[in-house]
Amino acid sequence: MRETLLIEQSKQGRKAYCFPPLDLPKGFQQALPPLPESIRREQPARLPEVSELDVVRHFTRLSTMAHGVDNGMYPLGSCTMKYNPKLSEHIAKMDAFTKIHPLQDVSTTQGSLSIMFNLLEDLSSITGMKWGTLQPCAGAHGEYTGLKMVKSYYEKRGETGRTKILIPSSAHGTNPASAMVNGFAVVSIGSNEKGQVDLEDLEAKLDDSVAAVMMTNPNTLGIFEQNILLISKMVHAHGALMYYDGANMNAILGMATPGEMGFDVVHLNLHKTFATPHGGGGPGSGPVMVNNTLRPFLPKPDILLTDSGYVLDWDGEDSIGKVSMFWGNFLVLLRAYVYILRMGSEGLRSASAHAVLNANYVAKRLCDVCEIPYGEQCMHEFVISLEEYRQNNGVRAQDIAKALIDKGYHPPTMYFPSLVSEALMIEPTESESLETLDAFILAFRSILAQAKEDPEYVKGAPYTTPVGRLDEVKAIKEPNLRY
Amino acid sequence: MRETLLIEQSKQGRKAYCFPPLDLPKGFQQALPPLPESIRREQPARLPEVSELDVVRHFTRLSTMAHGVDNGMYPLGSCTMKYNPKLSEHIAKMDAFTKIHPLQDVSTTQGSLSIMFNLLEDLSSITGMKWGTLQPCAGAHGEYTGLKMVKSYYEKRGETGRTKILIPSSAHGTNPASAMVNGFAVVSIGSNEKGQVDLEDLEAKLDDSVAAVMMTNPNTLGIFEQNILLISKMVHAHGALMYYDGANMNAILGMATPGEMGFDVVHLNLHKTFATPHGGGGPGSGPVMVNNTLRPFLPKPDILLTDSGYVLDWDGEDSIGKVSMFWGNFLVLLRAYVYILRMGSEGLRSASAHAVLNANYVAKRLCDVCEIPYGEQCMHEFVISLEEYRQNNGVRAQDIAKALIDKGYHPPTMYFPSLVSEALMIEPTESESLETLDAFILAFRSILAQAKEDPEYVKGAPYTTPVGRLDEVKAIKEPNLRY
Amino acid sequence: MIYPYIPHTDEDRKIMLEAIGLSSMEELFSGLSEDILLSDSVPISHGRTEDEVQRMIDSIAQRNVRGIPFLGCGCYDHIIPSTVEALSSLPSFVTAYTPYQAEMSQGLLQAIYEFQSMICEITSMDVANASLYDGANAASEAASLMVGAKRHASVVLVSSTLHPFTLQVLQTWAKGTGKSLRIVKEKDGVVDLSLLSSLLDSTCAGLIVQSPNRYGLLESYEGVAEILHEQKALFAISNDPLSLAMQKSPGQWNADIAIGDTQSLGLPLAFGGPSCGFMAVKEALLRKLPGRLVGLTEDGKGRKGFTLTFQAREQHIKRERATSNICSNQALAALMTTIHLSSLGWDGMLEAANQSYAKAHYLAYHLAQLPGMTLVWDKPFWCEFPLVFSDSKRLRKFMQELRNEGIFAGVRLSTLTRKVKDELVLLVAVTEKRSREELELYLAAARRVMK
Amino acid sequence: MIYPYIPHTDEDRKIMLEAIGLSSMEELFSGLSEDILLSDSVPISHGRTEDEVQRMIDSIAQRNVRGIPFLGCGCYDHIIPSTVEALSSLPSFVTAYTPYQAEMSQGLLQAIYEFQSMICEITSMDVANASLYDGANAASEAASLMVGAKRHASVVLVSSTLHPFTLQVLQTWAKGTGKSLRIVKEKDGVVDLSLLSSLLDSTCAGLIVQSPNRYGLLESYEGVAEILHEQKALFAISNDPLSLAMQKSPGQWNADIAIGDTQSLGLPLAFGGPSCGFMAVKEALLRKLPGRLVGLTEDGKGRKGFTLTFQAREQHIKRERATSNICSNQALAALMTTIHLSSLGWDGMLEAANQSYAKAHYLAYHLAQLPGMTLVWDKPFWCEFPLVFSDSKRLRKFMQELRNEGIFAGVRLSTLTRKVKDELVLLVAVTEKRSREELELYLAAARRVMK
Repeated sequence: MRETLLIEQSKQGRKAYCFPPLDLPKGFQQALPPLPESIRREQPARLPEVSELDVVRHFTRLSTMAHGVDNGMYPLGSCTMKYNPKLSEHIAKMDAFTKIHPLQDVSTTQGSLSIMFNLLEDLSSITGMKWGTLQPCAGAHGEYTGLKMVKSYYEKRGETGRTKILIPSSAHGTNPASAMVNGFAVVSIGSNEKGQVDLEDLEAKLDDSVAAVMMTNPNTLGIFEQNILLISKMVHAHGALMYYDGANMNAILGMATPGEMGFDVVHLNLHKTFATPHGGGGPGSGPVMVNNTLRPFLPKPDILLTDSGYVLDWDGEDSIGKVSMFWGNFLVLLRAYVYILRMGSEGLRSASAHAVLNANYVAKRLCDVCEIPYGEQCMHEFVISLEEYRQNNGVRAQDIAKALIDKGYHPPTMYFPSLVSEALMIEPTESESLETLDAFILAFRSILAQAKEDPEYVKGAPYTTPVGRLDEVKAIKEPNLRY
Repeated sequence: MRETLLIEQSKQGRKAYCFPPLDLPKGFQQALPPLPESIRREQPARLPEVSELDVVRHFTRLSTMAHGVDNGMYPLGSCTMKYNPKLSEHIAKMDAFTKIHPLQDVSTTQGSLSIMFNLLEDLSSITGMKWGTLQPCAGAHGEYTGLKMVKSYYEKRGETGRTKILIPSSAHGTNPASAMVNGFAVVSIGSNEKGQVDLEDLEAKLDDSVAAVMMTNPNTLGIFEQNILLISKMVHAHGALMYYDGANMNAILGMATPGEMGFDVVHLNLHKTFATPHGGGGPGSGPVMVNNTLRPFLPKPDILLTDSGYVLDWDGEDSIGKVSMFWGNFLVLLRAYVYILRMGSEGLRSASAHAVLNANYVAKRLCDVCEIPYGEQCMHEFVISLEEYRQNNGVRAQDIAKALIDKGYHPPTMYFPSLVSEALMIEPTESESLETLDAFILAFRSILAQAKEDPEYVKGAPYTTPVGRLDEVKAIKEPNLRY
Repeated sequence: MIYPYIPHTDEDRKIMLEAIGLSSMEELFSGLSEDILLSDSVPISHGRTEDEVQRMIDSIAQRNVRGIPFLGCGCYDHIIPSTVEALSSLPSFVTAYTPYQAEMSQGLLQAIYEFQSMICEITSMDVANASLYDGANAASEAASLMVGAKRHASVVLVSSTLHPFTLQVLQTWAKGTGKSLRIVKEKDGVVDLSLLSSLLDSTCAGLIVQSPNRYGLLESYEGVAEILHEQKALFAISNDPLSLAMQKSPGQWNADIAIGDTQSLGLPLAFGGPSCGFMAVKEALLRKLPGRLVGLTEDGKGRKGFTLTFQAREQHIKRERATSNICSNQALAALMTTIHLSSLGWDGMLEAANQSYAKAHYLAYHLAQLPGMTLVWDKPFWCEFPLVFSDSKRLRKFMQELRNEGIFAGVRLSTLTRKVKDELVLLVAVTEKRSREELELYLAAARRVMK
Repeated sequence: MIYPYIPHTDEDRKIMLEAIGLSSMEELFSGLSEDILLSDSVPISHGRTEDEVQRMIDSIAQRNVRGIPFLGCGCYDHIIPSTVEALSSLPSFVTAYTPYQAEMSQGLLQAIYEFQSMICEITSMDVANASLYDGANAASEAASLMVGAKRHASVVLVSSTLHPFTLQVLQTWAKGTGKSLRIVKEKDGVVDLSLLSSLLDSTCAGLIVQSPNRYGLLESYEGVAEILHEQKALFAISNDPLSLAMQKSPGQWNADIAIGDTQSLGLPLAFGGPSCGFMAVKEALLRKLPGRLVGLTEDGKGRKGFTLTFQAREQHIKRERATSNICSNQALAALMTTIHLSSLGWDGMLEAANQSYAKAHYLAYHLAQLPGMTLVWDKPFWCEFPLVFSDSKRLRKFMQELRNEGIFAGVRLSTLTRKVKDELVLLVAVTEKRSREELELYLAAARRVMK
């Protein structure tokens, strides 16, 4: 099955949509001058001219060439592809939320403001932090915001020499990139044999040029940093701050908080941990939570509860200012709020417990056929190395991943973190049942077996998709990025 | 791809849904007696015990093994598979309509009643009839209702000898069946060489034992009965009534009305002509429209507009009574009303004109490769005969139909009407564009060509579906109708 | 000339007309004589854009007023999981026709097979069809089945406690066909089966009863099947299927036919429609079952697959020899019920039924304490009960006062029967969806009025 | 212990723990020391059922009040075809991640490719990315791009007529990074480009302007690109993309970077988010473009297919050497815009823009006749215009009176800038969605207050 571009289906004069006729007085319409020629556009843009049914069929067919959590297991490590509740989708379509303008008088938006206010309170409890902002639109945007606050904090203190961010080498790419866009230099910290932060290396690199240490805990190997309290103490002792990347928060909900671990600033990914849909890449939401120290630097406006209801507070001279156009991705916040209401305190804790249970179960069931470099005991995800398959059979991690597609599974995250060679990072999430996990394990093992018996077959996968593996070099050498 | 039964995925204790805990006073709960043992059920029913995600994936996957108008062209003759507007679906989900109880005081249901009242008025205009009912839930249900009124009409007049319904041999099976369930005898009328009612045969069979003549016009060959006025005159002259089966109403909207043709009672199929979705077999809606003669016999209650708004009128001693539980399939009526509002008078006329244009175009483009027994000039649909392919190549109409599946088209109606051998009945509807028709024609012609060159291949179709042709004999001999 | 949902451009029309050999759109209708062709457009309004229609509908919608419904009588406000709307809206389900082409409709067919199975499980019967229009039509189809199943039988016994509308639909069914209904009267609010033997004769094809009945009361059918079967008459029981989580099922009463409406299993109120009738029968009646049936079979390669089966029973094959004229059914509503039951499971179904029972009894118990209204019959009920008021002025005031609190207090039986004697009877339905607060709001208002 | 969305039964847990070699769920967290493990549950409420949540949300929703919005300032109430919500809700789109696995994501990738193409067409640029967070962040990404594209440049020129929030986001962007903004002041409500040459020096990476600007006024950029390019500085224009149906596009002004937000193309108001930032650039800047890019290529059999491409630019590969940290974008919102534009076509887009223009001018023309408020600047505008009131008491009364008619009259500029001098400026936005009746209602109320 293939679907042509809609523009290729275009036919002059065909229409999928009509507007009501303009019903202003004739005289006015005739008298109304056009835009001055100097600023007037004359050339049309090439957009499809098709029927409504063409539009419907086009996107319906495209949807059949996509795979989401609703279609099958999606064990994409570090992305937490859990089930996105239908209730949240229903609520996010309510007119009372979709048809509210962000600049209406706050007396008319108390509903939306109360959801934001209460969501922030819940996220505070969950992270063990005191304050926060919902403005950032994604995880990386949260990092940007959090580090910007760190920057402002030191500027305010006059400690302008704090120009470095220490980041474990296994960190997500957004961490160093976010540090960079905020004008920090990035210094990498090594890992020890347990896959955790190398304390000696950390100690060696900690000095008064360090602004913050940015960590994910559990880290990207799915391993909990057991020395975290010690690390926080070391970092704070050097006057630096602790930044928590919430990408892996789904491992510890209700079990532990970044606040108790000593972190000063935390970003969350509502589209991971709080079950809002990923939408094919977004919109997400990346709230940032902080303790008292950083509160003055939070973006504007803050939401306050006053005697006359919720208000937007624009005061706060130390605020870093706005980080997005309005108040954040409200409809994503709404979905996350619905999820938290559903789960409640015990439900969130249970979600993490079962996410960890699932990961450990799969790891255990795979550990005899592939290497798990840092041991199979993990938190909510784990990383395997297929190096032996590469060396013995010429089959790479990518080949195994592609073969999973033919079995109906979305592949795990490939080649990350880079300290594991031929890595696949598997995160089942708590949404998957024992039966689904067993079926996945069976499929995975059968592919590994086939990789030994018939490596060429595996290297040619996938076979069941509309296209096979694509020529990525050609995509760059002969770029075709638009019709 | 195959999906196991959900019951096979069941696991004791797994839950997709929870209710709020019962919060009545403890004392009351303890004192509340259970149902008497003599009427109490003890044995559970075997229902799936699965997670919410299991439910979501199960039905999402099942939907990928189904084909609707949104997926591709659906030229299923006599079923009018036109585009179902997304606007109608949106409106049919509004709480203001879905959360209204049928027995609320009419002062609180003026919105729904006004939609029904206005829809009836529009349908009156469209059919050229004066009065009507929206209670019937489907076309056959409309036939049942209309013929019941015919029966009551004659009983009221004391003409109890009118026990026959004359029906052309090409009629839909529901026509004779509906006559039968109302206690009528069915007499078949022959067709002439033009595929129209044989007037001599009709005249021969008309006498005072005939209650009504039931016709579809255009008839099931897609041919307009040109003698309709004469037929009406003949029938009325014998004191019998004219019944119009609205299955093919999509051919003549705004061009002609059953009323002007002399019909006394008309049923419509909102799910065909008025673009409400077929839903995999229903719910439909089959309003019945009548002239003054039959008005007293309409089902109860009627909707009247009074000075105090819309009311349900239960008077009318000659009424046949109720034909469905409440007022009809309201959400289907609502969708049809939205469609009529969108189209307006000219739009409906245009729909029919283009439905006829499309059918004639496809017929013209196919007539050199297959026989169109009654000539290629047709109304909104036409019937081809593949008899020559059966005789020359051993390929049957069903084989051609199945081969179309592999090309992404839903097959036309097969083996109907029975007076055409190896019949396929093709109804493109106005929704399809020239390009889609051309692609369909190309596919159809290529299959016919292949039927000559490689008949075995065509006889083995389809090849791209989850299952091939199924053993229907086994389905009956070893019935497996439930888990 | 651009109309919605029609893709043709001027150019297209030209090309197509040329291909056909015509020079104008009008010529397409040359088969229609001038005295048939309309000279003028039909008198309905001009077309409107989406935005205009949505605005118009929004304004009409405001004329529907919602309240907290304690209304039942065949249509109940139960909790529906969010999965039901979300999944039943998938376009391949919504925009498909009846799955005549099995190979490209396996998903739809499987969903129907699962529906059939669940109905069988709930009713304890052997085989169920793919749905009928609604509960009332299921009753008339049952009557047809009975009459068709027994030679020379033309009488169907029906309980006077059937839902009034079901009874009306049955009366319509019998009208003019030579078939007739014979009413089995009630006693103390339930069908009086002691009359059965005397009413039953060789002309009787069978009996149709209902529980919960028109008053919401539960009936017992001990020994009824035996009496009927002795006379070769069939026994049909109509139930609210959700009540079958608590009360004995048709199969357990040894009935031959189980009927009802699945509205209480996942369908919104929707002003009464679409709902979804069902029918399940004993295996012996399989070939007499009306409507569509899906079966499991195999393809040439031995792969399991679903298909419509036993189609020879149906009108499109059997025509005037068919025993039912049903063609379209309520497939999408049946799908909603299937999703609903898949989500609830038996535990959920039982919970919904139990909570409805408890809450209805809580309300009934407290209302029964008030002067001016009584629960006349000491019979078991499930989620709906009849309150008899001492005078109609009081009843009217009661309903109005509760209305002022945003509560729809119940349905007057006379609304259904149009009979003066039923004007003092208020039927109050309470589902698991009614919160404690709503119950207390009802009681508080009731106490104010009835003190 | 049953929690929503967790499928595990007691039995499952037992089997799984056994397999792992643990005896309790607690042991799964044995890696967390006691001083980290929470002793108590976190202080948020207990879980609620679907019905309870829906009720709670329904009641919260009532605290949002809707009116007829004449509000704009970056978020507009345009007509959206029904196809947009229906198709963007298809579950395979909604519940997918970024299409890293091209073979199983062709549909998603193709939709993004179509989005990129449409943005290029509308802006007359060469290449567009798969979306950014919003219009304001598109501006800061443009600033980053500029600074990254020119050695030793750290200053970005920005028009004082940028949307106040965009300016604030840019100020945040510059904060603490050694980069800075240099404001190009306005004159008569539009950017004063006569100042450009004097402000431009070798430290300047480029200029960002906006049209329609913060007042709704349209700006002219004749000759600006040439001045900038001479200094190797880049030129970025931010537009409401719908306005580009009428006014010259960034490509036509010879800009290097086109930015903006597609909210006006198919996205609901939604309290301001999600919307969807976009960026398109000249081909030369392709490798400096932030965000994701989809390209068309072939598989081993020569079949065309779509894939994410030029990923080497992105943070997950380039890490601290990346020029942007963006990872998640607004893909589903971009899909909505793609469906919207597919439905409207160019004619529809032009019609929406033209009608907005006409209706805004109709309202402006009649309001300008009234005492106490003026349209200060005689500059072309599109669908939004600034009314300056003579005193703030009058303005407040004006807004309140219109509110009483159900009308949200406009946005006070001071709401955005928090500046006293802007308190008398009311920004009024009129889209094609505002009916004639609504316009007359506005005018009638305005006449009553301002007479």
